[in-house]
Parts: sequence; C-alpha cells; structure tokens
Amino acid sequence: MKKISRATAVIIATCLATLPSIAFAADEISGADTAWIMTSTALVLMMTLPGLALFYGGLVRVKNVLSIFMQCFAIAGVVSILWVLFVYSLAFGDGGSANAWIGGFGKAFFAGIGRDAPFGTLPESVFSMFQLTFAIITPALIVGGFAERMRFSAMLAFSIIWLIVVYAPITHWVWGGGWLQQMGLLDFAGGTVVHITAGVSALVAALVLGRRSGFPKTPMPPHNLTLTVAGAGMLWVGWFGFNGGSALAANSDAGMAIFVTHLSASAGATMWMLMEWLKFGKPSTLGIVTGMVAGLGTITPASGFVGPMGGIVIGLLAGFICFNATQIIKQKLHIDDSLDVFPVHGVGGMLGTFLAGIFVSSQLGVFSGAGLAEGMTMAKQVGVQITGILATGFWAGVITWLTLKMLDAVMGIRVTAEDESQGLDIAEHEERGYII
Amino acid sequence: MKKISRATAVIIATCLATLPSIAFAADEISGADTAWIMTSTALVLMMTLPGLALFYGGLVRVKNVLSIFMQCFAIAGVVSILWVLFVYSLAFGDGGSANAWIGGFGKAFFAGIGRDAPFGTLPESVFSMFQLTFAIITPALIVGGFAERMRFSAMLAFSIIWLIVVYAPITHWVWGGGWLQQMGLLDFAGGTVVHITAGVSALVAALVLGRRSGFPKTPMPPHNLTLTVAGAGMLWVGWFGFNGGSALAANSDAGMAIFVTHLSASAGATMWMLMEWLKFGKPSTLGIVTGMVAGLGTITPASGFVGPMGGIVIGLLAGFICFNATQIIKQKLHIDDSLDVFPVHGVGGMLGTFLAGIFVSSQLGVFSGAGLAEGMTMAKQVGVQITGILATGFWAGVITWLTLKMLDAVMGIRVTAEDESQGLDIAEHEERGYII
Amino acid sequence: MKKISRATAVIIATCLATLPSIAFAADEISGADTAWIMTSTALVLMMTLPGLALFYGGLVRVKNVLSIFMQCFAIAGVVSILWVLFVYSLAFGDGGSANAWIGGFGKAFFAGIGRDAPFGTLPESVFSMFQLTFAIITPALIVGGFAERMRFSAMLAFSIIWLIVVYAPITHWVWGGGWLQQMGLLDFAGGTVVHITAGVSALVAALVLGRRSGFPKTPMPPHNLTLTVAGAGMLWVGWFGFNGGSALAANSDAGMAIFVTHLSASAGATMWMLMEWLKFGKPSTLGIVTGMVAGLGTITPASGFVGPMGGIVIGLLAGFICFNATQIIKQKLHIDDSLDVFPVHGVGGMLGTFLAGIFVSSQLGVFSGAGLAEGMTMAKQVGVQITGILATGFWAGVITWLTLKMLDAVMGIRVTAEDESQGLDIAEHEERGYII
Amino acid sequence: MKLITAIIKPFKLDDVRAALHDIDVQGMTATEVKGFGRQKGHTELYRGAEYIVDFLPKVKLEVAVSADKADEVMETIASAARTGKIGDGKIFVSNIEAVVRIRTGEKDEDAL
Amino acid sequence: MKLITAIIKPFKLDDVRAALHDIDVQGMTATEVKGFGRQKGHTELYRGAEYIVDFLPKVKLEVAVSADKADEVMETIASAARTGKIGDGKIFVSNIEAVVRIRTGEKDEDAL
Amino acid sequence: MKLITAIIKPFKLDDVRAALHDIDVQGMTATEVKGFGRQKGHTELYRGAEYIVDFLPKVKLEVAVSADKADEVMETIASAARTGKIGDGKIFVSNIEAVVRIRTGEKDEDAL
Ligand SMILES: Nc1ncnc2c1ncn2[C@@H]1O[C@H](COP(=O)(O)OP(=O)(O)O)[C@@H](O)[C@H]1O
Ligand SMILES: Nc1ncnc2c1ncn2[C@@H]1O[C@H](COP(=O)(O)OP(=O)(O)O)[C@@H](O)[C@H]1O
Ligand SMILES: Nc1ncnc2c1ncn2[C@@H]1O[C@H](COP(=O)(O)OP(=O)(O)O)[C@@H](O)[C@H]1O
Repeated sequence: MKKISRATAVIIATCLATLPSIAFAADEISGADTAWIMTSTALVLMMTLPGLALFYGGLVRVKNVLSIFMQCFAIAGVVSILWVLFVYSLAFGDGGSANAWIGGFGKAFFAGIGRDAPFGTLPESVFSMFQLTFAIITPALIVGGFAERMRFSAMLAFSIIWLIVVYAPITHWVWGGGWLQQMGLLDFAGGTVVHITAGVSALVAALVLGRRSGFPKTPMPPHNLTLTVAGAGMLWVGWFGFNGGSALAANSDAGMAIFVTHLSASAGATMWMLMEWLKFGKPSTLGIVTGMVAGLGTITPASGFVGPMGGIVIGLLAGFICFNATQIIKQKLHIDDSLDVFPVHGVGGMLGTFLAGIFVSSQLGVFSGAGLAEGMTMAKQVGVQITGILATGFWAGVITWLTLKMLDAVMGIRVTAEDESQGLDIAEHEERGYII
Repeated sequence: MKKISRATAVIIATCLATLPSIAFAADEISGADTAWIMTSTALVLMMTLPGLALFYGGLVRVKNVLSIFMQCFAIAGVVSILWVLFVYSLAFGDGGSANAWIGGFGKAFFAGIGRDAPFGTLPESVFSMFQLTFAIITPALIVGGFAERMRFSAMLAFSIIWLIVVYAPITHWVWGGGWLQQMGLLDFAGGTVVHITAGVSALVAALVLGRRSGFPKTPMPPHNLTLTVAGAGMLWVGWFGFNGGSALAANSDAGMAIFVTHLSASAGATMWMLMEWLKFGKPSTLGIVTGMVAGLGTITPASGFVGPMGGIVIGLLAGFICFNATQIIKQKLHIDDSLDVFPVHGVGGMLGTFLAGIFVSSQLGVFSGAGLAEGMTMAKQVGVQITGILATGFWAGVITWLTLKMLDAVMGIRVTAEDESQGLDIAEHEERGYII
Repeated sequence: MKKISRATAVIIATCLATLPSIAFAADEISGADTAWIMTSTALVLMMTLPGLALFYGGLVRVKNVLSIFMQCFAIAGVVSILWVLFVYSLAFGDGGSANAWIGGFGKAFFAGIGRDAPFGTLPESVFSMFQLTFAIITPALIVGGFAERMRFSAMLAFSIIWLIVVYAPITHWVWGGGWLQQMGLLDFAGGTVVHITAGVSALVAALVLGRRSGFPKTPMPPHNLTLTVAGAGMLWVGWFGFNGGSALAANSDAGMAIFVTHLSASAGATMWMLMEWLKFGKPSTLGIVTGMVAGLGTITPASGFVGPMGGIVIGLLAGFICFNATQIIKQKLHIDDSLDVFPVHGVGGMLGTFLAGIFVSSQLGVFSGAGLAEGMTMAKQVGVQITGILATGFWAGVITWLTLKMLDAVMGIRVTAEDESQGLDIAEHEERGYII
Repeated sequence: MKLITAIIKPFKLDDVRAALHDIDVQGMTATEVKGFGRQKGHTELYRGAEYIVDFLPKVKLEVAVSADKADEVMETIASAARTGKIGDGKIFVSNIEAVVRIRTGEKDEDAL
Repeated sequence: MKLITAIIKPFKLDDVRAALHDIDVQGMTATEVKGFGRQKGHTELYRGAEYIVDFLPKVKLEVAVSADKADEVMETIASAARTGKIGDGKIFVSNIEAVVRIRTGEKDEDAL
Repeated sequence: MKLITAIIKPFKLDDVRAALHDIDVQGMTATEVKGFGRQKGHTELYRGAEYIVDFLPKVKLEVAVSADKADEVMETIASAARTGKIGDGKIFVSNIEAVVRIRTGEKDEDAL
C-alpha cells in the first residue's frame, strides 16, 4: 500500500496541478527530475522522428516511402504549433465546471505561465514539451492504417481535427484531471491515450478509405527492412523515455518503468519469434521487431505499476495475442490496416490496460507489482480499466469515422487510382526516395 | 528584469570563469547539471555523427556519399585532438591582455586542470567536452558548401586552419569573455559562433572552388532521401542538447530553450511546406526537413531568451526567409553552395541573432521573452546584435577566402574533372556506398 | 592518491554491495545519478539496437543483412529474459563461499528486491537494467565472427550457453566481487568483461565454423556502408553511456570518462586513417570508422582512470595496433573472423586493459591519470592487468570452443552450402532486405 | 527459332507471364529498362531545382520460341499487355540461329 | 526493320538522345549494363582486402528503326557518343522481322 | 558476325569471363536479369502474408564475335557455366549485320 502511494503520487499530482489550487505553491523545481524529463523528451521525439518514420517508411513500397516521412514531419510541425495555441490548454488546463470532460483555454498561447513556473518538480515548459511529444506520435501512429493511399491534404486536415476532438479530451480524461482519472484508471504512459486511440482510429480509417488497390491478392512486401530495423531500434530506446519519463521524476518509479518496459519488449519479441517459428517454420526479422513493438505498446499503461516478472508475462501475452490479432485482421478479415496499427497498438493497448489492473497487485508472489491503491480491489480496478478501454476506444472510433466521412464529402480523402499506382512520392510530392 | 538575471547568469559565469579569479572557488559541482550536460553532449555529437553525415550524405549523388561521411568523421577526429592540444585553451582560456580577442595557452593539453575542477556547476571536463561537440559540427556544416568536388586532403587542411583561425577566436569573442560578450551580444547557443561562421564560409568556399561540373544545367537530385530524413530527425532531437545544453544547467532556462527550439523547428517546417505548396503546387519531404533545419538554426542564438510564441514567430520567419534565400542563391545567382549551407544556416543564423534582440523583450505581450538585461534598450541590443553578425560573418568570410586561395596555390583544392565525374568515393577513398 | 579514492569508490561500492552487509543501509537514492544512469542505459541499448545491428548489417553481403539484424534482436530478447530469471543473480548476487567465482541465486527472478531498494545511490532496478545492456551487447558483438554462415538456431543456443557460462562468471570476477576485483583489476567499463571475451570468442567461433565459402579468394565487400556509418555514429554516441555510465554517478569521473572516451575514438579514427593513407595511398570511410571502434574498445577499461592526453595516446596506439592486427588475422593468417571482431575488440580490449595499468599513474606529467590505488605500484598493477587479460581470454576461448563443438555434434552449427550461397535472409528467415 | 522481345508496362508483367504460361511457354527472361517514347515522364523538384525525368520504367521480356509458335506468342503478349493507353510498349521479333541448354548441352528446339 | 544496339558511356546518354531526337527518332529503350572490354575498372579496398572491380557501368541503348534509316541512326549515335577515349563503346545492327505496337496492334513500320 | 547471348547463374559470371579471356575474347556486356523457367523461386513471408518470388536472379551475357569464332565461344560458355543443376541457363546465337567501334569509327570485324 505504501508503494502505490509513490506510484500514483505523480498522477495525483498531475491531477491537482490542473486545479486552481495552491497545492504546488511550495514546490521546488528539481534539477534531477528536470534533467531526466528533458532527456525523456528527446527520446520520445526520436521515437517519431526519425524512429517511427523509418519504421513505417521501410514497410511500404518504394514508391510511397517519402509520403510516410512527409506525413510524420507534417504532423510534428502542425501539432506542435496547435499545442501551444490551445491544445495543451484543452488537455491540461482547468476546465472549470466542464473539467471532467475537457480543459479550458486558460493556458492558451502558454500565456501567463512564467519561465520558472513549476509543474510538480518540473518547469512547466518541460512538462508541456514532454507531453507534446506524445501528442505528436499518436496521430503519426495512425498513418500506418491509411498508408499508401490517402491524400496528403486530407491527412493533414484529419490529423488536426483528430488532435483537437479526440486526443485533447481523452488526454484530459486520463491525465488532465478528467473523469477517468478521478475514477482511478491506471494508465501510466498512454495505453488508452496513445495506443488504443491510435489503433482504433487506424482501423476505422482503413475501413473508411478502403483497401489499397490489389490488396490482398498482390503482395506488398516491405521495400527496405533496414529502415524498419533502424526505426525499431530507435523505438525501443525511445520508449525508455516514453514510459520512464512518465514518472515525471528521476526516481525508482522511472527506473522500474524502464526495466519492465525493456523486459516486455524482449518477451514480446521472443514470443513473436517463437510463434512464427512454430507456425511458419522460420522466424523473421519483421516478426521479431513487430513482437517488440507489441510488447512495448502493451506494457505502456502498466509500466509504472508492475514488477519485472509481471513485465515478462505481459510481454509474452502481447506477443501471443497481437500475433494472432494480426493474422485475423489482415489474413482472415482482409482488412487493409496496412501497417497493422490496430492489431499491434490497439489490441496491445487494450491488453495492457487490462493487465495493468491485474499485475499491479502486490499479492502475486514474484509476479507482484506496486500494489493497488488504498480502497481498491482487483475486481474494481479491472472494472475501471475496462471502462477506460471502452470509453477511449469508442470515442476515438466514432470521431474518426465521422471526421473522415465529412472530409471525404468536402475534399476527398483518397488519391486517384492512377496516383496510387504511380506512388504517392511522385504524385503528391514530386520526388523519389532513391536515385541510386 | 529579474528573469534576465537567470538567463544571462550562465553567460556571465562563463565569462568570469575565463578570468584568473577565484570566482568559482566556492562552487559546487551539481550532479543534475552534470547529468544534463553529459546527455546534451551525447545529443550534440549525434547531430554530427551520424546526424549531419546522413543528412548531407543523402543529398549528394550516389558516387559521393562516402566522401561526405569521410569528411565528417575525419573532421571529428582531427578537431578533437587539436581541441585538447590548444584550441580549447584559445577559445576558453585566459588571453591576458589580448583577452578581448583570443584566449591564451594556459589550458593547453588540458594540463593543470584537476579531474574534479569545477567550471560553474560542472566538472570542467564536461564543459570542455560539451563545447568540443560544437567545434566539431561547425566545420562539418561547411562541407555542404564544397560537397562533391573538394580534395580530401585540402578539406582536412582547410578545416584545421579554419578551426584555429576562425572558430577559436570567434568562440572566444562570444562565449570566452571576448569583446562581443563584453558588449552584451545575445547568442545563446551559436547563431554567430556556429551558423553564421559556417554559412558564410560555405558560401565563400562554393565561390572559390567553383561550381560542380554540369551545374546548374545537369540535375543533381539527392540520391537517397531516406538517409536525409533519418539525419534530419537526429538533428531535430540532437538540437535539444545543442540549445538546451547551452543553459549549462538542468533548469527552467534549459527547459524553455528546448520548448522554443522545438516550436521554431515546427514552424519552420510548416512554413516551408506551405511555401512549396503555394509556389510549386506540391510540398516535398526535402522541403519540410529543410524548413525544419532553418527553424532550428534560426532559433539557436535566441533560444535562451524568447518565449514559446516568440519561438513560433521566429520559426515562421525562418521558413519564409530561408526558403527565399535558397531560391535566390541557387536558382537565381547560380552559386553552387551545393547543400544550401548559406541560405539555411548563414541566413538563419543572421536572422536569429537579429531577432534575439527583439523577442527577448518582456514588453511584447504573449510574444514576450526573458527580458532585456538591465540598462539595455531594444535599440541598443539590436545594434549589438548587428555588430555581432557583421563581425563574425566578415571574419569567417575573409579568412576562408584567404585560406582556400593559399591552399589552392600550395596543394590544389579541387579534384580533377575525371575524378569528379567518377565520383569522390572511388577516386579519393576507393570504396563504394552500395553493392546491392 | 586522494583522487583514486573517488575513481575506485564505485568499484569498491559495487564489490561491497554484493556482500550480505549493511554497508548501504544509510544510502540515499540520488536523483541526479539515477537520471544519468537511466540515460546511459538508453545510450547503451542504442549501441546494440540499432547501432551494432546497422554497423554489422552494412558490412555483410546483401543476402545476409537481415540475418545480422535478426541475431542482434533475438539475442536482446532472450538475454533479457534470462537476466531477470537468474543471470543477474549469478553475476551480481552473493555467491556465499563460492563468491570468488560466481554469484548465487539469491536475486533470481529479481525477487525480494524492493521497488525502491538502493544499490549505491541508484535504485537497484536501474543498476540491473544498466548492466543488462552490457550483457546484450557482448554476445551480439560475437556475431561478427561467424557472420554469414551460422545457423540461427545454433546461434541462439550458443548465445544462451555463453551468457551463462562465460559472461555471468566473468562479470562476477571483475565487477561482482569476484577474485579479479579483489585483486584490484582495473576494468572501468568492460575491457575484459565485454571486449576480450567477445573478441576471443569470435575468433574461436570463426575457427570452429570455418571460413565462408569463397574466402579469401572471392571478394566480400560491405553491401551498404551507409548502414555501417549510421551504426558507427550511434556506437560513438552510445559509448558515452557505456563508459560514462560506468561511473554509476553523474560526477566528474563520469565526465572525464566521456572526455577520454571521445578523445580515444578520435585518435583511433585519425590513426587508422593515416595508416591507410600511408599504406594504401587512400584513406577510407570503413577504415576511419573501424579505427574509431578500435579507439572506443581500447579506452573502455581505462576510461575511468586516465586523463585527456592519456586518452589520446591510447587511441593512437589502438589505431596503430588494431590496424596491424586486422591485416595479420585476415590478410596473412586468412582466418575468417568475418567482421574483424578479434583484431578490433579482442586486441583492443587487451591493449586497453594493459594500458589502464600504466596511464592510471599520476606520475606521467600531462599524460597522468587518476593515480594508482594506495599500496599499488605500476609494476604490480600491470601484473594484475595481465592476469585479468589472460584469465578472461582463456576462459572465454575454451568455453566457446567446447560449446560450439558440442552444439555441432548435437544440432549442427553451419548452414548448408546451398543456404550459404542463397543467403541466410531467404534460407533462414524467408525475407529480403531490399525490394527496391 | 525466334526471339520475341517485348517492352511492356511493369505492372503487366504478371498478367503476361500467366498468359504465356497458359499457352505452354514457361521459360523467359525479364529485364528492368528505361523507356523513352511518346509517353512522357514526370517532373521532380528538389529545393526548387526542377528535374525532368523523361524516361519511364518498363520491363523488357525476352522469350525464345520455335518459329511456328512465334505468332501465337506475339498475339498472347500483345493482348495480355494491352491497357489501351499510351506507353503500352512494343514487340520485336528476330531470328535465332542456335540455342543451347547449358545444363544438358541439348541444342536448338530441344533446348527451349 | 533494324535494331540498333549501342553500348555507350552513361554520361553520354542525354547527348545521344538529343541527337536522335533531332533526326526524328523518338522511341528507344535503355538498360544499365556492366561492360567488360579494353577499358579497365578500378580497385576497391575494404579493411585491406583488395577487390578489383573489372567492369564499367555502361548504358545499352536499343532503337528499332526502318531499314533505310539504320545508317543515319548509327552515324548519329556514333558521333554523339564519341569522346575519343577508350571505352566509348560499340554499335551493333541486327535484323528485326516484325514489330507490333501493343496499344493499337499496329504492325511493322507503322508500329515504330 | 554473331551475337552470343547467354543467360547464366550469377555466381558463374567470373568463371565464364575467365574462360572467354582464355580464348581471347575480351569484350562483353553483362546485364542483371530475372529468369523464369523450370527452376523455381522461393517463398517470402511478411507478417503472415505469403509472397511467392517466382523469378531467379540471372546474368545475361552478350558477346559479339566473328562468325567463325561463334561455335568456340558457345562451347566455352556452356562448359564454364555448367553446374549440371536445373537453372544453368541458355545460350542463343543470332546474326549481327554491322558493328561500329564508337571511339574510332572502325567497322565490323575490326570493331570487335
Ligand atoms: N523505336 C523504338 N525502339 C526501341 N524501343 C522503343 C521504340 N519505340 C518505343 N520503344 C519502347 O516502347 C515504349 C513505349 O513506347 P511509347 O511511344 O511511349 O508508347 P506506345 O508504344 O503506346 O506508342 C517506350 O517507353 C520504349 O521503351
Ligand atoms: N565483343 C563485344 N561484345 C559485346 N560487348 C562488347 C564487346 N566488346 C566491347 N563491348 C562493350 O563495349 C564496351 C567498350 O569496349 P572497350 O573495349 O572498353 O572500349 P572501346 O570500345 O573503346 O574499344 C565494353 O565495356 C563492353 O560493354
Ligand atoms: N524460352 C526462353 N526464352 C528466354 N529465356 C529463357 C527461356 N527458357 C529459359 N530461359 C532463361 O534460362 C533460365 C534457366 O532456365 P530453366 O528452365 O530454369 O533451367 P534450364 O536451363 O536448366 O532448363 C531461366 O531462368 C530464364 O532466364
């Protein structure tokens, strides 16, 4: 019990910080915590640029590699500007009477926040910048669902609307003092906020946009797995900042979060390798890195709450379940969620959010975690977790569907068949990846 | 006013440290600051190796990709050795009566500096190593000006002379207690020291060496934009260490520097994308990453002084002005500054140094920065900034011109036409980038 | 003398920590140290994934690039799981009466170690995770010895046995309170534990497996030096965490370790470049990055003990000696240590472990280091160093030979000639690196 | 014997191969080539520098067949490769005087 | 009809195409090839292992033309591709018996 | 003059070149091609999606020789390229009517 107080202190602090209280009046900025969160910020930015860009870029056909890069960079640019203008305020500001649902405009333009204003033990600039890197990677993850066929302009419009209507409120619900946080949802680093929202939205986008022409008959193998592997390595490393940084401090919570994150990635990779070995006779590089990402996505919500052996179990389950999910979505249902965002991130996020409610328990022997919060039972916690999964998945799915339908009517979301066959690099950006 | 005291404390401290005083006698090494600056050092090294090497390497033709890598690595090797021998001392040592212009040899061989000797709140080894990463990237940036045609041996000779005669003194002027620092020049992380010197020198080198054969008639498109994008991502991430580390502490100045750096990169990228969209009908990956670099270079001198909204404005201006500068230099004037070092870094560095004098002001509403130093007016500050721009640009340009002319007479600086057509990889290094 | 107390405090602390004492009862976790070691952990992981994977991947022929990646990722996955199960305990646990040779199972499953349990000034989760990244990279380095011809399943079996029988005990000898540590061996960051063990094992593996078919008649040039250079840059940067993190604190020892690490890399790169220039007429990119790795590997054991000028000398010697070693092993002896692991890491590790005993001295003028421990003479220290070199090299070599012979009898360790000619990517993993 | 050389659009390769397979032609050799013709290429822009890519990626297919089968093969390729849009490509027929199967040393018609 | 096959230096491709364009030949097909001949390649060194690259990158240009135009085309290519240095390449002329334009089904001269 | 075109296994290229060198043939041109024939390709698997690669990488070697040397060249290639396993490839011989050496303008036999 004592332990959970530490593990959740951060979350409670975050919550309080959004209230117009004087709770932090006496807070001091900690150099160590600041150093660590600035480092984590760099690591999480590296996850998207160049990490995810390379990971995804290698998976598409050679004619679309730049379109992936372009989408990742454009999202980073536009999201960052909107973040300062008002999205940070919507996510982490005080929403007054609507605070259960959404923050207000009090922090718009980052105005009125002193250079030295503390947020917990961090300068608020550092907290806001750290969170911004999460707001960048989440819409960038969705790109994998509609890769190789969406118009660039429509992609940009979609990402902007999605950021404001899906990402900002859900972040507020879970981390900004909103209803899910009040309810006690355990989501340390973004199982719901990042992975479920991205995974579900990618699935919906894949369905609304339709399959790539030729799918599933024509093979569409990755054009350059060296990029994918380079990106995978950066994702693994960067995730230490993603989960470790979510402790918002350089302490043992951060340290344990990194440890379990690493172990889950390892277990996910190993399990996926074994599944392929058993099922197809040979394990593949693409498989092992996919298992790694599944392990990473799945541990994310649980990373601040579970112990090393819990982390391994979560990773093994991630490898097993996400592997099967991938087979079902693409090979059985023939849904062209092109880069498997839903089966890996969506399913992983759900699984991890669920398992966080279990492996947090301090009653599981060597598999114990930090312990449930005072007054919580495992059953009650799991109920909260399921509520969180359903609420965030539902909201993300519905808004994505509505937004894309609306955009399709207004501007068209899919490139012409000719542009698709020529490739988005030439058709949308007039350049080619390689001239070798 | 209070705020500027913090923002400039570092600079003043740096200045004092170069005097033979006992100012730091009572200083304690801070673990947090040390942790952050060691991290920043790693980030800034990553900017050059592999960041800049990949960024530049992707932009040249396939036959010259290794020559770029080789130049970056060789510069890193040779500069580092010279740094310890005497260049660090010239830049940050005490120059005695000549201290306004150049440091002395007191710190040569890093001799007499104890393992635990403090420099501000850092071990001096950490400060020196951090600064060394700046001394590496600056000559490496110049490589872009003479890419694809300079002899390797001449490149090495040039870089060595340039380091000693341009980089060391200018660093001393601006950060080592020299005349520009005394005058109150605001250059937080190297708008003058790094970007103006590199940009101007690259332009002069492009002029002295002459155009690549075939330019501008023959198209010379980038051979592998996946390298360029990978490098661009590392530059973005690494710049957090470049600007954030220049606070020399893990505090809110570092945090705000990172925040504005990120925002300027985002705004620069977005603006360049919009410019291309408007002017050419389609935005490109190469464009968006170039805009990002322009935003990063431009915010550099200002990054410790401005606020988030100021950062966005600086980034937007960087995107707009550097975009047009690129068009003018290459398309109109047909100067073969091959990888656009001057229009991006040189113009960006000038612009940012200038704008630092404006957006530092605390009188600009939501666009306010940390505030002018006591006794400064905006007009006076802008005057100082312009002095800094002119002095550093002039010195770098003249010395580069003289050095190259001298080297051309002594050893020849350009490869033969045949070697140029065969490519530097085979001609100068007997190896090829790809055997696929 | 005073200085060495600091430099060795860490090692002594490590040693004590493995004893069932209450030595650390009063220890406090330091936020700054925790921040730095978490950062270092990320940096060292980046060295393997994607660093080493890319470095090695670029050096093989195009048909085997994925097999290298696969081996690196699979090692990371499996080693990490075993680490928590019992390998960490064997390396750093208390071995009771056998403690001179091996740790016990007391820390198996990471059980009984509280989330906040301190290890020195770090949470133990952070110490264990940092050490895990070393346990990953060491077997991954060996991959270079048997590249392009070993069966994936045999590679996995070998790595597992090697981790348990070679890596765990040797780590215990040197850092876990074992006999070499008691004897006063200076190995700051793994000259013996990592580089000698990996280098010798790679050499033995190359001999047991035999040459690649066609070697040395058929040329087998690197297929993609852009990968190798990208990986090289990440290795250089990551090594700051490897050596700097080995101080286990954010202090001046860490700072100086980074400084000398960087200088040795620079000197190694420069020296290799000069050697090629003199001997072959042209310096190459592959050469300069190989020299860099030689400089890094060689400084590793010495990095906490020597000064900047000592670092330069060590790097120059590394470049010179490892260059010649490479020529001898491959060109003269025709041993197909395919990616030159022994001449670079093995010879470098030996050289550096030896030189640590010399340049630690505080009697060498500008080349002085931190000073010998009390009661040590240089002769005695060098004797200890040589003992360490021989013991670790011998153990690693013998066990590797036995393990491979055993595995060859049981399951076969080499792919068929046909698979070798088709390439491991298709034969073992059914995928291709590039479809461009 | 005749050598049928066809320059076709790359994405038609699978269709053509299937069609040839149906008429019992199993051996053939394909090469990636750059085609210049009536169909025009595209423009690329790099930092404002225009770069006109005037060639189009095509596949050259070479099939050696006995003389009496040449017409059928030509027709088959032509109809499988046709999209009706500019740039569909050409078929050339030339004479081969001798053929050897390297593995067995078989000659001429037997070697096809 | 004739097939003119020219092996030329890669950097001469643009000149040759322009020259052919001037004499009204618009269609042609280019392939990247490796040439072995009198002109020698270069040496590459990787960690001391010497690697002799004895081929040279060349471009093979294939142009089908009517028989009466063959000589003019040959001359044009030869003069546009000439640098006078070793390795300039060769031109081969062979006979084509039939041509089809896939898009339209046009035959022989009409199909060129 | 004759054009000998051989489709061979890539790893046999060096042997074939050496063998031709021995009988004084020095010029030739090689192209990387994809072969379809009796020899089958392999399967690739990406996240469970099967991808059948039915072509095999081959090298096409083109050698122009005087008519009287054609048989010797054919035999030489055939024996140097033979492994006896399926997929060894084919050799085709066709007629060349004219040859030009671009550098000198020499014609026909002199140009080889
Ligand atoms: N005279 C020619 N000789 C060789 N190849 C040709 C010739 N004309 C056309 N080709 C090839 O055929 C392709 C298609 O020709 P093009 O003129 O674009 O369209 P179409 O065949 O529909 O008229 C070209 O890209 C080129 O590869
Ligand atoms: N007998 C030949 N058959 C086919 N191609 C040839 C022949 N001889 C030369 N070539 C091609 O022509 C190119 C140039 O030939 P080379 O002997 O180097 O110079 P030159 O043509 O100036 O005498 C070679 O690289 C090769 O591609
Ligand atoms: N009729 C053909 N026309 C052109 N190329 C052919 C033909 N038949 C075979 N080839 C080429 O020869 C190669 C070897 O043929 P294959 O049937 O696999 O084996 P083999 O020659 O041993 O019977 C093929 O991959 C293909 O490139």
